[in-house]
Amino acid sequence: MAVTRPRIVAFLCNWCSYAGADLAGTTRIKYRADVRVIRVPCSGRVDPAFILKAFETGADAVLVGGCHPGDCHYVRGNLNARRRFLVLRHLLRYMGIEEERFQVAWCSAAEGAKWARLVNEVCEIAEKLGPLKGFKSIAGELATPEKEITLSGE
Amino acid sequence: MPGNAANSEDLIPQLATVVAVRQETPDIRSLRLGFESPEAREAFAFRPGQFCLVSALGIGEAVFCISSPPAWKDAIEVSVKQVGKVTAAIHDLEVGDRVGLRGPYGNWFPYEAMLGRNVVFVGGGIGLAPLRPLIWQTLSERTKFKDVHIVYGARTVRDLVYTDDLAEWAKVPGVRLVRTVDPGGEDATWNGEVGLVPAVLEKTKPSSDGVLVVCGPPIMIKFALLAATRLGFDPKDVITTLEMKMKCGVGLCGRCNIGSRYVCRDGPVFTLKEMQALPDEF
Amino acid sequence: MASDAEAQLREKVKDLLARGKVKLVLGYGKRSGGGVRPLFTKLPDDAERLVWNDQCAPNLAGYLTREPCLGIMHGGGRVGIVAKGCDVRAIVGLVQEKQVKREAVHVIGLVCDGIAAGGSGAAGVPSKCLECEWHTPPMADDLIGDKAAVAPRAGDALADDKRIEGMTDEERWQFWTALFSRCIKCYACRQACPLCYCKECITEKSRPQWIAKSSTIRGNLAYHFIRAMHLAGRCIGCEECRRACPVGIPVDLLSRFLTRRVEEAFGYKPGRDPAEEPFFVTSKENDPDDFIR
Amino acid sequence: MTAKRDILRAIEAARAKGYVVFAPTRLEGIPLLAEIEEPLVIDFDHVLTVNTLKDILLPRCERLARLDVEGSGIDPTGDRDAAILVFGSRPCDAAALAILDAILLGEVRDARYERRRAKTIIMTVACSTCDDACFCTSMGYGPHDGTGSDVLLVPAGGGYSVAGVSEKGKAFLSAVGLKEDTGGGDAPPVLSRKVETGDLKAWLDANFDNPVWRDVSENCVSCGTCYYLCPTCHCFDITDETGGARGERLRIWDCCSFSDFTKMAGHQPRRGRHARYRQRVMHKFAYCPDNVGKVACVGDGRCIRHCPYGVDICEVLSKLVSTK
Repeated sequence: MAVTRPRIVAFLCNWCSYAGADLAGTTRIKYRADVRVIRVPCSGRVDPAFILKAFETGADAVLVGGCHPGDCHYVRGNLNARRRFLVLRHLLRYMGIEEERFQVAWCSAAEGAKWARLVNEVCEIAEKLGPLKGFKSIAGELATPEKEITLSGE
Repeated sequence: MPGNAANSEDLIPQLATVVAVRQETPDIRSLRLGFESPEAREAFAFRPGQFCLVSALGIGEAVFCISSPPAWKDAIEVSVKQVGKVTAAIHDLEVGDRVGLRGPYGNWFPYEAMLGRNVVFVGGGIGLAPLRPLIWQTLSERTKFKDVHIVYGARTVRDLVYTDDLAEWAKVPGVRLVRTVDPGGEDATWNGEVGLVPAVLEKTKPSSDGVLVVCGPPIMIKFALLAATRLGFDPKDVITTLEMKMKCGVGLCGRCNIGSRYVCRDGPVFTLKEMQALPDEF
Repeated sequence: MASDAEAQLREKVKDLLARGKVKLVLGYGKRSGGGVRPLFTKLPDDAERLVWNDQCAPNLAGYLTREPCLGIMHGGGRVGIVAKGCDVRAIVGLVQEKQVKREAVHVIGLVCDGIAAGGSGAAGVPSKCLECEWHTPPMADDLIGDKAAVAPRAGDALADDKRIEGMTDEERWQFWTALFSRCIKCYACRQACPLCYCKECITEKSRPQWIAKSSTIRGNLAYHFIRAMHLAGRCIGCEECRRACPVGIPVDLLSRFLTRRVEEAFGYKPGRDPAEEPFFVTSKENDPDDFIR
Repeated sequence: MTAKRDILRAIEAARAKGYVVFAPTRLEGIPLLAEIEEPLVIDFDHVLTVNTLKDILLPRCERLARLDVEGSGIDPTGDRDAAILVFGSRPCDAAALAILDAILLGEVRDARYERRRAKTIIMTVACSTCDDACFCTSMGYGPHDGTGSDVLLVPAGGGYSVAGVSEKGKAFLSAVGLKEDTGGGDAPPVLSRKVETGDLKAWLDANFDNPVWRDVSENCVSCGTCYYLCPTCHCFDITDETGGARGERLRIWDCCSFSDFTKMAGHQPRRGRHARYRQRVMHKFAYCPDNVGKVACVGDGRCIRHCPYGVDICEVLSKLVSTK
């Protein structure tokens, strides 16, 4: 069966979520393979331009993983970012992009299982919403061709 | 409207292949660019002083002087200092990669007018690149000139470019080569001068009865021109090649002007006399 | 707006310049062919050329972060500025964000009851003037005008917003792409914005190139999207961007929408108090977090 | 006199012959030159469209080539083949084309501009009104001037007088069945604005470093409005944009008022907005005369009309020449 898989981009804090994703791997927890992880030093490093670029270049959903409040390696990076992310969700909605396509989660280095669950959940959200058409429609010649992945046994 | 094909410009580069890469300094690389066919190289007829535009496809296009002499028939060379987006992408290229190439554009050094005279070449940093083809051409016909004097310097020993060429030039009879590095840029093995290029030029006291060709960073050019004036050179015998931001290379895009002269179209080679008539905006 | 306010203004500016309290006053002068334009008042006698009327739409605060004002302020001098309530909020923003020292500006606040339709290029009555809360500037060294005489304008300042909110996601996307496909990327909105003072704009950055340079819809949307984020919680709604746009795009819609959401969620309003910390450089433990997984 | 309906019929005839037609229309009240499908949407009452013929002949964004980034391919892209009819642009905009021709079709010819120019018919509708920003007469043109047009229509008692100005225009008229019919044109509108620029070139040549440049550029905030709306400004940038392995090389408008226009790595020869504003004035009134023998200004007044901060080129020029 040929299906179009969702494309998820995840920006993960080096000190927590990235290690959490690592833990999920080393403990062999299975989760969807549709996520592309980008490691960042802190969720506070995630500039709205990153999210825009991800959507612009073909992401169907974006997930940011940061430290739980109080755990930030830089004390307040995650909290300052939280304000930004709230506003960004409003902007996405106002522009006509479902805000659910942009997800933020606090996920510690110990929460490998949570990471696996998050990925699966965000994949489901993206599948439910379908491919993000807006940006593809304006990319014109530069639109990334949809890669159809043929899966067997699923 | 009938167009003169030769002068009609559609801004589309041809493809060229990187055939060799040489790391000159920590931030300068020279790329040798080969053509699709011998005919394409033949068609790319240029003279020392002219420039070309090299594209890293998908990143952008930037202007470089052609740093190899026309006599090299197989390929051309450009030397690229990593300073921005396009030059960084060009630095990432490897042998076998392809680039876009457009040119040659601009005017050239007045080689014929230099024949039979004393010649002084003054270069700073990567500013030796446009002089290099001219120096090779001059030395290949060494007997047609009187004294040949080369003053070349860089910030530090590590920043000197074309060190093999410099060694070759020094061996040519009747060539006086003075190398220098900025104060603090010397190392334990350095046997050249220490001092800024314009100062070293003045110290070496070349005969002012000749042609002086200078290229380097903008600030060095300014001081070297002052030095040349103090040494008594006639402004029409002092020649430099200027750099301004360029996009089209052919005088259409409107950004490389100094006064009403376009560096791409009326330059890049100017005499000091011509520059004295231009506003101070370069 | 009474002409005695104009007379008082001239008097005030003349006095400030004559006594050397300020080196320059940014004010409004007559524009050829009607309307007003910024007037750089340097000599006491120039004060006679100042005007104050309901055409005075331009927000002059943007000049504070440019030459010659910057040079004057860096040299320890002071710059005077004629400012309506909305304009003063921009100055407050600049003080909050440490672009301008409070003591380096002399704010001549004017009580304003709204800009006229067609005032200096604005097509209709600026929506900022409908239900304006800032007839009296929140900060001033001198205040000219009669607070009591202000008559609020009737009208729905949020009409556009309600219309957009009422659309489906699909319709909204269509709406914005149609609107921004008109953008010619002249950057008049950015240059006119008193709070777009970055020495190097993200549009000029090339490594990486966050925003496509071209004025294709791709490049335009990226530009307006990022600019809206940069102004969220900072935009004081002066509508200079809308007024400056040569192709009639209401550029302020996005940033004002976001600033209202900031107010709802955090109770923060930009430009009301120079002592307040800017919204995006701080945070609270109990900030809303119900969207976080 | 030729009736308006006959003219609209001629436009229809051109469309039937495959011409793509551009004409003034209104978008939310703003007069814009745009591609039209239907002559009835043409707006005859505006003074001047916000955009210019540049939008058609030197567009704000034009793809030069498709790039295959990974396979290193360059595939030059062409234009639509269709011939173009521009109906209803004003004499000042047509006059600007004569200037652009001199600049872009000189020693080096801009191949793309040349191709588009060759297949475009400019059918100018002369002005019946003007506004206080118009100053074409001061620049040596006029509301009924035919410079740069292929066909000139002059309002005449409710209809139009019709004149083929160029050979191309005459051929077009006979192809679409319009007869030349000159005479009986209404009197041109009288412009209120007058600018004396007698010694301007000499002043500019002698006063590059005059401090007055700082004064006249005070109000300028360095946006690109005046450039982008100017019918003769023509500077451009070349940029690559990519998405994955695909890319395109674009030619886009650029503007001397932007600080990155001349900025190189580590060197900015043109510092300050007064220097950039000076470049704009110099380019139009000194450098273009030096290079192509024409002043690059037609007095269309868009830069005055649309400047958000009231920079007025006429006042600037007067102030310059009166400054010692």
